[in-house]
Formats: sequence, structure tokens, C-alpha cells
Amino acid sequence: MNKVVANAEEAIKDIQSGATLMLGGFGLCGIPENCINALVKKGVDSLTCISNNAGVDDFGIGLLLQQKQVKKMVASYVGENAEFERQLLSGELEVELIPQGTLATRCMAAGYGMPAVYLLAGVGTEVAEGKETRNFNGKDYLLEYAFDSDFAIVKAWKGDTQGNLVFKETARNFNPMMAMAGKITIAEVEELVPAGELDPNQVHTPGIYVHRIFQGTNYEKRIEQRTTRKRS
Amino acid sequence: MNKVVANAEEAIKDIQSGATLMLGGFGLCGIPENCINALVKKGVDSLTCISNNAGVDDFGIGLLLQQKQVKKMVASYVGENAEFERQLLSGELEVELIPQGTLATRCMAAGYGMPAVYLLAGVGTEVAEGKETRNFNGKDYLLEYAFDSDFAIVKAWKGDTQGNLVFKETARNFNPMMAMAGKITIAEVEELVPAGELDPNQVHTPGIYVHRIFQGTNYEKRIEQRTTRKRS
Amino acid sequence: MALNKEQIAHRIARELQDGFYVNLGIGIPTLVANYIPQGVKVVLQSENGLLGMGPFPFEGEENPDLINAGKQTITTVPGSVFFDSAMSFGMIRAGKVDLTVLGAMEVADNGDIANWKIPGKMVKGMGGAMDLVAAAKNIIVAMQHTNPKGESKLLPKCSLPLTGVKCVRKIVSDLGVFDITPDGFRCIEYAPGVTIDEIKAKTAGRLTIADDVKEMVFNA
Amino acid sequence: MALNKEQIAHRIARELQDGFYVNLGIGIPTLVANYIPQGVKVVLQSENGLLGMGPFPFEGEENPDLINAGKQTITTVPGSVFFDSAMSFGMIRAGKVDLTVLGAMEVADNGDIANWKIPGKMVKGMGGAMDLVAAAKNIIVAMQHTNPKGESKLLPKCSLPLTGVKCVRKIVSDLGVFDITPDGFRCIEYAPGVTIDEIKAKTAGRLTIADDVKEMVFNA
Repeated sequence: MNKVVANAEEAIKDIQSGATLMLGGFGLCGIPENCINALVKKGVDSLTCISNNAGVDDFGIGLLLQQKQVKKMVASYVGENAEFERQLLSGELEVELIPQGTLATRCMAAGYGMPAVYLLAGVGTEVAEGKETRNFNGKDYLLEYAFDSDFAIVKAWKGDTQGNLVFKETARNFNPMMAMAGKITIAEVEELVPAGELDPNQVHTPGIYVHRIFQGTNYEKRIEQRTTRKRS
Repeated sequence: MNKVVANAEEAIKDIQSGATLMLGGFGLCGIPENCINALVKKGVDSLTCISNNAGVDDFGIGLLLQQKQVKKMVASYVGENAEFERQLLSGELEVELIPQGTLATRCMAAGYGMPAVYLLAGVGTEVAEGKETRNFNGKDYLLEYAFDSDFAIVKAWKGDTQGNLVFKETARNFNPMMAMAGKITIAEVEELVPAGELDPNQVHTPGIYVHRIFQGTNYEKRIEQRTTRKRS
Repeated sequence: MALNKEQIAHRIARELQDGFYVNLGIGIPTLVANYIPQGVKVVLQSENGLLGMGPFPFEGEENPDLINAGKQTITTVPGSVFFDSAMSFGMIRAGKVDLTVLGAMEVADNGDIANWKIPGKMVKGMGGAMDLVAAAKNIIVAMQHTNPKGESKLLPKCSLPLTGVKCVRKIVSDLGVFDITPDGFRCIEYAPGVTIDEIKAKTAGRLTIADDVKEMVFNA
Repeated sequence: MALNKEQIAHRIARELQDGFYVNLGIGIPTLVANYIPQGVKVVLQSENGLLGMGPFPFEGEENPDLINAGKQTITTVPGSVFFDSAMSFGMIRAGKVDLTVLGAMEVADNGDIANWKIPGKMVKGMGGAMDLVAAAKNIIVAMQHTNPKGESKLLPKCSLPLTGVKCVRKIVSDLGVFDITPDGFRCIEYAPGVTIDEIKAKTAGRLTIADDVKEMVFNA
């Protein structure tokens, strides 16, 4: 049982062009920086990326977009990226927009072995078009299917050699559900510790969901909206 | 926003006869001992209890059974209780047996606002009788509904004044899902601390799900199967 | 005189009750946090995975791992808790959030809301808005009563693609406060100096005026 | 000579592969943990909410908050992790557990299993058995080949209420090892001293004998 790999290059080495990837993070917070950089370097293309956002032009998934490695983006909000907009308007890029909670829950459904769940978001809107609607207790719900993803790539704060993961603050976001949902799950962590060092009461993602893990390097952790207040 | 109550009596004071209650715990591990004792003392009856097990004769839900306070038991396994068996065979007690994972997931569904989910357990067995079956990707699943419960009563290790809960080891079990699923959720904890003392990264149940909290007393924590090995 | 953004936020803050869990959207709704009445304690939810959001950090103390749903750097308050996005929307869907405040491009007199998409413009996505409006039990919209061309944004029917149907309970616009009722918008307060006639002229949807309609008062 | 319980467990342990996540049921399956082959590391799951179950505690070190799915006091190993029961069955349902070993009252030659209910007797419940058999991708049954009356428990069709359908992959009984195939039970090993004729006589369901069938060897 050796889940530890040397680095991002080794972790992603069997990701081929055309693969479907889940990528953790919300905005630029908690994104798998090392693996994204390795995917850019490897140059695979025609990727389908499931991620809440699409990064900015020169960071996160934006780096994959710049190299035209993404065929389809499945996201809830993609507003921060000029190259994304260009490719979308030119028809080079396919986009499927999904309500944020539905996106999260479709990942969770996959991790919990539930093929489909009934959710409220989008009832009566164009999101409901083509979807099965069903009424429970007087309310309409949409049938939403679990995602099917070849790989899930997540970023955690700490991890151990068995693949157990702990996330930090709001960098948790989509990472735990995606970690549960990948056929192969790759985790990059800021700090990799030996099995037994994490408090077993306080692990967010049990290692059973994680197939490969490595300690990442040079995290930039770029801030998207730096908002502050003055000391009074 | 004052969620803290003095004790179990105050926490359960509006639970009336005929109520539906979820009670956390697996076996005798992680059960809300104080609230069960208070329910016995209060003497409410005709209760519907949703709990994985039914305690033993003189501990846990068994105490409610002895006083004939339970009308219906919804559980996955009830094998440890002679009075239970007597009431069941005499027709005094109604029992609905549900696969353990389905029980857990029907609680979770309630907490996540999902009216129903598709689950595998029981397909092709008598558990499937009368249930809707649907095929996804070549596999049959049963449509299982979220539980609807007036109260959820859970036991945690630590809690804070805002209702945030942390569970210990396998005493976690059903408690977090039930905490999410009650219309009113009551939490008894071994240690109640001021808001801000728990690590916000390491809370299992966010306080938004918890309506009343108190520090319990005199936990017996009875062991059901004491198994040991000899020092070699 | 029509309310400014701060005043809209100030008025909405009066809807907060002690113990409320509140989700504040981007823009004017965010400002509501600055006007929480004394003696009222609320917990702010950020749908990316936080209960107990605090103010922006002091300069130099920004934490890239701690942002709100608007991707802004924030802080936490004592008793805060982090969770994943599935649980976050789970608690919204299960009705655990007491109040949601968000902006809108259009609201219809039956409570329909449109705030995510303008045909012909680049569509950036709905983010969490559809989840919030579909599930929150109490939705207040903070908005300008008219668009820059002076056209009403309180309509008989939304012209833009919907975000959610029959979900808005109350609107606080620059002109007044409006409940959504079976009879359409009901004006219950008007901004200081704004006339009922002006409100009638600028409201395209069905409108009634409450018998006890009154002028808003700002003491602060 | 037919295998004893320890030998059944010993034989099943040979199915373990390095890195497997394994759920061991109550009874004989629990004993499998004592025979994990050298060089093979597995992680034991207990469906009440634990990965990384260790042996029973030393006397005096029992912890009431730390039990397995059989409600027995246990310990953990380094790297263990606790979680709630919904996640526990979620990982089972999602196929993350590599191997499930459990007991059975009856198995049919199509892989159906019955192990939870005997009509006329007090029904104690299925616990997690139905979830496990419905979802596990690899199920091995540990069982006696016949009941105390000498009747076969490997049947053409289960007579007892089912726990799951077409789910068992392999049986290790006191008489041998049997794969479930489209042609029914296939004997691939027989217990030392047990004859094929005895196996045939005691198996009521469809049975084939593998060409390379061999006698089990226990070195330990």
C-alpha cells in the first residue's frame, strides 16, 4: 500500500488527452496548483474539467485554457477569465453551467454511491430543461445525476502516507467531495506526514478515497479579491 | 441566540407523547444517556424512536421500552433486549427494520434537504417490497425517503455555546446525521465550552443544526461486548 | 429622496432577528453586516463553507485560505466553523438558513427573480444563486427600483431568464419596502421624501399600498 | 478432514492483497485478521465508522467510545480514521472497500445470500449486512457447508429470506473453496482429506469441479 508519489509529474503521469478531471478549489482558494502546472507541462488536451470556477488568465485552470487543453468546462461560475470568454464566444470551448450546490452534491453523490439525487436548484428555470422533475411533499425537485470522473485532483493542507486528508479553512470547499468522487483521486498537500500523526477524529477525507498523494511545492496561493479594513 | 439549557429535563421539556424522535448512537456507544433518562422520568409515551439499535434491557432505549413508552421502533438491529422481544412478539411494539446504511443515509438526506435518494441495499429482498425500483447504469436501486423527525437527540464529546459539536472515535456513528435531520435538535455533551474554543476546522456538526445544548452528567458509557487480549 | 446603497442595507438590517443565520450576497447585501441592530446577534454564512464570517482583515493580515463566496479575504468570529460545499448547500436546502439577502436584475410580482443571465451578453454562471433562491425560506432582495434607463425592475413578469420562481418574500429598493403578496407587490414603507405616486409610476408589476404605509425613519 | 473455523479464516486470509480495504463480518470473518500474510498490509473497515481497526485492547484498556460493528471493544492502528455512519456506508456503496467477508446461513448457486432472518424466529434485523452485500464488489462467504442436520447450505435457491441477490463471489466452507460462476458453484480447492465425492454429496446447488482442483495446504 504505497500511495506516496514523488511529485505532481508522477501523480498525473497516466492522465491522457480526452480525460475527465475534477479539480478542487473555489475561485483560486484551495486549488491543486502543482498538478495544474504539471498538466500544462505534460500538454494533454481535450480535457473535460469539472471545477466550480475556471481560474484567472494566468493562474489555476486559466493556465490550461491558455494552452487550449480544455475541451469542456463544467462549472458554476466562470467570470474571471478573459481567455475563457474568448474561447467560449469563438466556439472553441464547450461550457456547462451548473448551480454551485448541485455541482457539489453531484460530486458527493458519486462518493456515496448514489447514482442520482433530487435537488431543488433550478426548478422552473432553463437549468431544468430536459431534466426529470418530481414533486415531493408539494415541492418540485430535479433529478440530478452523480458525476463520473476519471480523475479527481484535490489540494489539502495536511495529508498522511495512507492518503488521509485535512483541509484548512475555506480552502476545504469542493475538495472533500471531489476526493470521494474520482475513479482515481490524486491529492497534493502542503505537508505530508507519516501515518499516525493526524488525529483520527479530525480527518476530513479518509485515505480510502485517495489513490496517490504527494507533498507539493512553491504554493503561490494567489488572492483574487484582496479586501481589507484599516486599523482604527 | 442562547442555545444552552441547564440540563436534560429542560432540553426535552416540550417533547410530547406521540412524538417522533431520532436517537444517536450505535449499540450503547455514543447514546444520549441523560436525555433518555429524562424521557423516562417525564413519562411521555407512544414515541416513535428512530435509532440504529434499541439498547439493552436496563440501559439506553431499553429503559424507555421497560416503561412501555415506545410505540414504534425504527432500527437496523434490535437483538440485544429481552423486553423488546417480549413486546414485539406480543404485538405491543411496532418495529420497522431498515438496513443500517439506508438508515444513516435517510437521516443524511433530511439534513441535506434531499427528499429522497436512490440506494442499493435490499434490492431483490423483502426490504424492496412496495418500494420504487429504478435502474441506473445497469444496476437496480430503491427509492428511499428522507426521515421526518420532530426531534433529534444526540450525544457529542465536546460542544460549544453556539451548538458546534465534536464527536469522539466511534461514538460519532449516527449522531452527526441525526443532528442534521431533526426539526429540533438537542445535543448533550461531555464538555461544554465557550464559543471560540473549538478549532473551527475541526467541528463535525456546525451549530446551525443544533437548537439546544447542555453539558451532561454521570455518563456511564456501558460496554456491551468487553473483548480484550492478554498481555504477552 | 431615494435611498442610497448604505440606506438600503441599513433598512434590510432591521429584518434581522437575534439568533438568525444569514446569507448575504455580493454587493449591497454585503453592506447589511455593517448595520446589525444592537442586541441582535446573527451568524453570517458564506456558501463556500463557513458559518461565522467576520469583517475584512486588517491590511497585512489577509489569509488566502480564508475567503467568502465573493472571493474576498475575510476573517472569522469566535464560534465559527468551516465545512465543505456540499454541507454548505445542504444546510441551505434543508432550510437551516433563516434569511438570504441578494441582489436582482428583475423581480416579478409573484416573487420570481432574475439575476444571473442577460441574453446576448457573456454568461458567467449562476454560482450559488439558484441554490439559494430555490431553498431559502426567507429571501429579501436588495435592488434599485429602476434600471439606468428609468425602466421598472419590479415587473408583472421577468423578461430575463429566471434564477428562481416564486421565492422572493420582500424587496428593499431605493424607493421603499415591498412585500410579495398574492396581489403582487405591497408597499409597506416609502423612502423619506419619495411619493406614493412616484412608486406607482416606477412599478410595472401589480402594486398595492398598505393601509398603514409609512415613511422610513433613519435615526442612525 | 473438514476445516475448523480457524482454518477457514486462514484460507480466506490468502485472498487478501496488499493495499486492500477489507470489511470483516462477525464470527469466522473476524478471525481472518489473525492470518494476514506477511508482507501484505490491509486496512480493516468497521462499518460503524472506522478505517484502521486494530486488535482487541489489553485488559484494563477498554474504551467504551471505541467499538467495532460487533459492538466489541477494539483498538486502532496508526493512520486510522473515524467517520460517521453515512460516510461509512457511502464508501461501501461507492465500491471503495475491496473485499467483504461475511457469514451466511444459505448461499445459492447464482450468488444469492441469506443470512438475516429465519421465519418463525425473532427477527433481530439486518444491521449493515444488506448494505454490504448490495454494494461490495468482492464478497467472500465463510460458512459451514452443511447445517447441524447435515443438509447442504449451498443451494440451487435460497429457502430463507434473501439478504442480497447475485452478490457472493466465493465461498470458503469447511469442505473447500468455491467460486460462484455462471454454471453455479465451482470447487477450486478441497480441504485436506475431504473427497470430491463428499463435496458433491453435500452440495445441493449446481456444482462443477475445476480441472486444476487441488488440496488446500496449510504450512502455518
